[in-house]
Amino acid sequence: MLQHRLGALAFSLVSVATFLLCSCARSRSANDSSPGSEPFFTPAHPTVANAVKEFLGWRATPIQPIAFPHNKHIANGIACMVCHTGVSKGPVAGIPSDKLCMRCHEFLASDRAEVKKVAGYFNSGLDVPWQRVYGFSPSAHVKFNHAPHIRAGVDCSRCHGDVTNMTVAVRAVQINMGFCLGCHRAQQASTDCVTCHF
Amino acid sequence: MSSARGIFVLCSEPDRTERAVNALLSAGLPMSDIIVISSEPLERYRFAELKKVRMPWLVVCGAVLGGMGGFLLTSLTQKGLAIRTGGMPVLTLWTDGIVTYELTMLGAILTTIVVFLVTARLVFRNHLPYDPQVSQGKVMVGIASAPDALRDKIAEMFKAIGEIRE
Amino acid sequence: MSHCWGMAVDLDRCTGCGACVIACQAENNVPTVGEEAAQKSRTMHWIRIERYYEGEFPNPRVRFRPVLCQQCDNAPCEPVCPTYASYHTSEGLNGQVYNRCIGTRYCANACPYTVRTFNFFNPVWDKPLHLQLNPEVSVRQIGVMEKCTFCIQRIKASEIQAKAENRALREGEPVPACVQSCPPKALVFGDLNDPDSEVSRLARSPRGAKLLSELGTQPKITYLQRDSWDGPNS
Amino acid sequence: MAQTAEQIQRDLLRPVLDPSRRAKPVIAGLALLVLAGFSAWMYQMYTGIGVAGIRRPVFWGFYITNFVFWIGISHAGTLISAILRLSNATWRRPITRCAEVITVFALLIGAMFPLIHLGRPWLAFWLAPYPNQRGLWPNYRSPLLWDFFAINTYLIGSLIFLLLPLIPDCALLRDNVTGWRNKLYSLLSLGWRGTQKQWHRLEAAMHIMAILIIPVAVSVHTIVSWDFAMTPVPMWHSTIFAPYFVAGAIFSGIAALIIAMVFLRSSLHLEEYLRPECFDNLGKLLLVMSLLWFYFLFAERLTTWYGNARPEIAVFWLTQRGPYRHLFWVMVGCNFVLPFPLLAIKKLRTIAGTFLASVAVVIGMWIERYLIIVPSLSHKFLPYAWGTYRPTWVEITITAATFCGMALLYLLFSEVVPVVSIWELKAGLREPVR
Repeated sequence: MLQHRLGALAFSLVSVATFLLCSCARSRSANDSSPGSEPFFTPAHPTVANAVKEFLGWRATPIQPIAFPHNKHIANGIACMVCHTGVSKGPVAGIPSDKLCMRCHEFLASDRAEVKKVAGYFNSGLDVPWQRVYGFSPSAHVKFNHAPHIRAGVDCSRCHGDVTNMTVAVRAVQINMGFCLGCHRAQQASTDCVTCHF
Repeated sequence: MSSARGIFVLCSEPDRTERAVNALLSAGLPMSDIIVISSEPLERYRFAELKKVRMPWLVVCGAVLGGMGGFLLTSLTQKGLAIRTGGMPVLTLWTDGIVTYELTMLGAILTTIVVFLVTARLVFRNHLPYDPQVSQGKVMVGIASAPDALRDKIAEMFKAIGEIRE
Repeated sequence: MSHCWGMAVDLDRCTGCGACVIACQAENNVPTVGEEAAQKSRTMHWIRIERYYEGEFPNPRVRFRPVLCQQCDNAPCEPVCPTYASYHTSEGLNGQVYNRCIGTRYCANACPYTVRTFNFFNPVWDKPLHLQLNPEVSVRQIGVMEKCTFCIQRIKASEIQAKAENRALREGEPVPACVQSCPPKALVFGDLNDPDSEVSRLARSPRGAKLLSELGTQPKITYLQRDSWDGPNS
Repeated sequence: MAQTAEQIQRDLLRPVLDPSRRAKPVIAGLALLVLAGFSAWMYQMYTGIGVAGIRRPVFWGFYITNFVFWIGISHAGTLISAILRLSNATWRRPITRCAEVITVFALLIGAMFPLIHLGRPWLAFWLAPYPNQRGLWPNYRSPLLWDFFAINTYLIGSLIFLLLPLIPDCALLRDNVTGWRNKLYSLLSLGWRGTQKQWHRLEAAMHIMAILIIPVAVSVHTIVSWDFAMTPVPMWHSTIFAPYFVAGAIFSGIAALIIAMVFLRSSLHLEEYLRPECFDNLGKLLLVMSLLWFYFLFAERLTTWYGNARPEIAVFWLTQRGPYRHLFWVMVGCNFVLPFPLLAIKKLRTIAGTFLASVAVVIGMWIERYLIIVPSLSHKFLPYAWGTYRPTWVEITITAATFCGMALLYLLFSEVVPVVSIWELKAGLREPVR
């Protein structure tokens, strides 16, 4: 019985000690959750919970500031590359600035609520705070480059799903290393680790 | 089934155990049906002699299986990965030998324990009667099931030897 | 044609200025660790300049030797890694895959050149220095081994660019940061598979020698030197 | 000499049925120290491996020293008990279980150290070969992977080797207790009845396990030695390492066994069972291993000195005359100079004598592992990159905690099951005295 009680005591002590240590360490250690507030930058996880989430691959569904309807724009004959201009040139496809939106929407459908939001951002000189939908976690150390994929004729939908039927973009394709490798093997592209990780 | 109950006698010393075994043998029961339960191995007695077990052979089979598993694991996965490292060949037999060796031994060890548990009828429920007095040094002798007539006869013989348990 | 990247280090030209160290630090997001860690010899340089002193007072001499990952063909660091975090790339480099590294530090022990550096803590940059981090290179985290990659990001970028323009890589096209910044041009980088490249020519030079060649690691870096000085007497 | 079976049973069950109250403060104290070590580990996990004293170029320090040391200690048990079982030595009966318990616990502690020392311990499962979406497998060329397989095999094997002969004793306990403990021991005894068939199978299985476990034990420390011998580090890249390590492991293992037996003897009042002749015999074994250890040390040192290769001789003089000289000569004293007379002279080979020698050997063997790892790493090939190593409080706390952990586990074990095999002693009563 005593051993039992000691075990319980040990467990609770360890939990308390760990918690205290963690909280002390957290107050000392850096975090990048609130840019500008900390005097230094580090790739550390801001909290233990954050680290656990990344370890398990849990990502929150992004909530976009504007309910952008991809389907309507594509149906009107606007190709992906009209807005995501970087996709054939370099690593990043890019999200258009609100200037590009306003080029049409200054006159087109300018009475709609969502378009008014864009105009609001534009008039106050701010960028729309779009949330990232895809992308790799920093600890994956993936240096993805869009351009060679576009040049190799990989369709956007291969990795981003059927955006023609989406309003706001959602993570339709689970992109993990197995997904990348499957395609690289099928296309006889390089499967050397340093092709993507460096 | 009432006609197939077992009958056992608790003996207090090895000589009585021998007498009980002899009694059962004289009743025409084969040695293989007679059960002797004790708290220590009674190797020196005739009734403890059992035919040879096939355990070592099964263990060798387990070892071969483990070794084959180990070799296949290393060779197939290295082929599947086909990574070029340090100018060394993809399949490295010297180092695969180590993993193969360890898995051979693991196969043998696991087979030993499984064969032991199965042949000794452990874990899997057995319905043998038992008496805690065995732990105090008594020896239980008897058979697991016997027809009524035979049981009466055995009981008669056991009376002189010790306490009877059914 | 596949490439085999190599380097030549002309010790007769090296002045020990340290430009390569700084360039590497900036290009590859190599963290500075601070005084306390530096005292514990936990500095993180992918390239270092070794200084050895020779001779007594009237005629002292300083020898400089930039040492970086030798990108061995027969690398001791590679076979010991249990997870293939250090492995041989198809272009003959000793790759280090940060995300695969679990931090056994076995490779660093096995490396006879002691050129692997380890992230004992999460690296830290005083703001706003973090804004000058190179986005083409990942920022390594705690518990991960890292080392010179011959600026793999530049090699990859050149290769992608050449492929887009449907041509072969030109001589001197990918240039690692250290080579680019070396004022006396003591460092030369190039393709050892191309017999006409400058680095191949220098690798065949009679002045050339490999570092710790007796270990049979077959480095891809050739050290050039007029007199035959093979290191300090220990 | 214990006379009857009843007496044996009564004496050996007593520590389990009626545990001494004096043990409780000891248990509490040990548990606190283990807790301190655990907290230190958590602190290291949270803050980073940098809180340990390792640095460039000494990337392995106390943790790997402890790893090799504890894996070495684990050779106490299973190997000694297997050899004694196979050779059917009568004096083995009271000590086999004490020895096997050391193996299991020392292995568990030893196997923790590679995890403690990892930079990213939460990814340690990548050492296991399992199919994954990345299409990646572990590197079978890496000695660390051989360790993974060898230690797991040895752990499973020695656990079975410990538990098999425990079954009848658990059945005995089952019949002597009531309540939840009865349920526990019923579970542990796996429905053991004690039929002659079961006894026969048990002995056959133990015989086979004894044969199997010896080559596994040898392979485990061989592979641990290859962690070092496979790398081109001065004084590591040596063919002598495998037998040197195996001999050293058995050496420190026997010493640990003697220490454990001395404590068991006095604390559980087992004077009648762990008799002086057991210590005498183990003392002789320890003497043989001490001589063997010295032989290997001499062979290693002589070939290095004679070869006079520049990187190796630098490490050689570092340990002989340099900053590590004190540790080196303490090691020689502890492993050879002190134990040799204590064990060789019959008058001194008493319980106290063997105990003293064993304590020295355990200390000496820990230093030996430290001296293998640290001086070599600190003086590799390029003098510019030479360095030093100093442990921090984190490493020292964790190291101390593992010794307390070993004592704690042993103490708890001896209160849960009889630490001397009852049925084997009873069977020994019938054996003709040789």
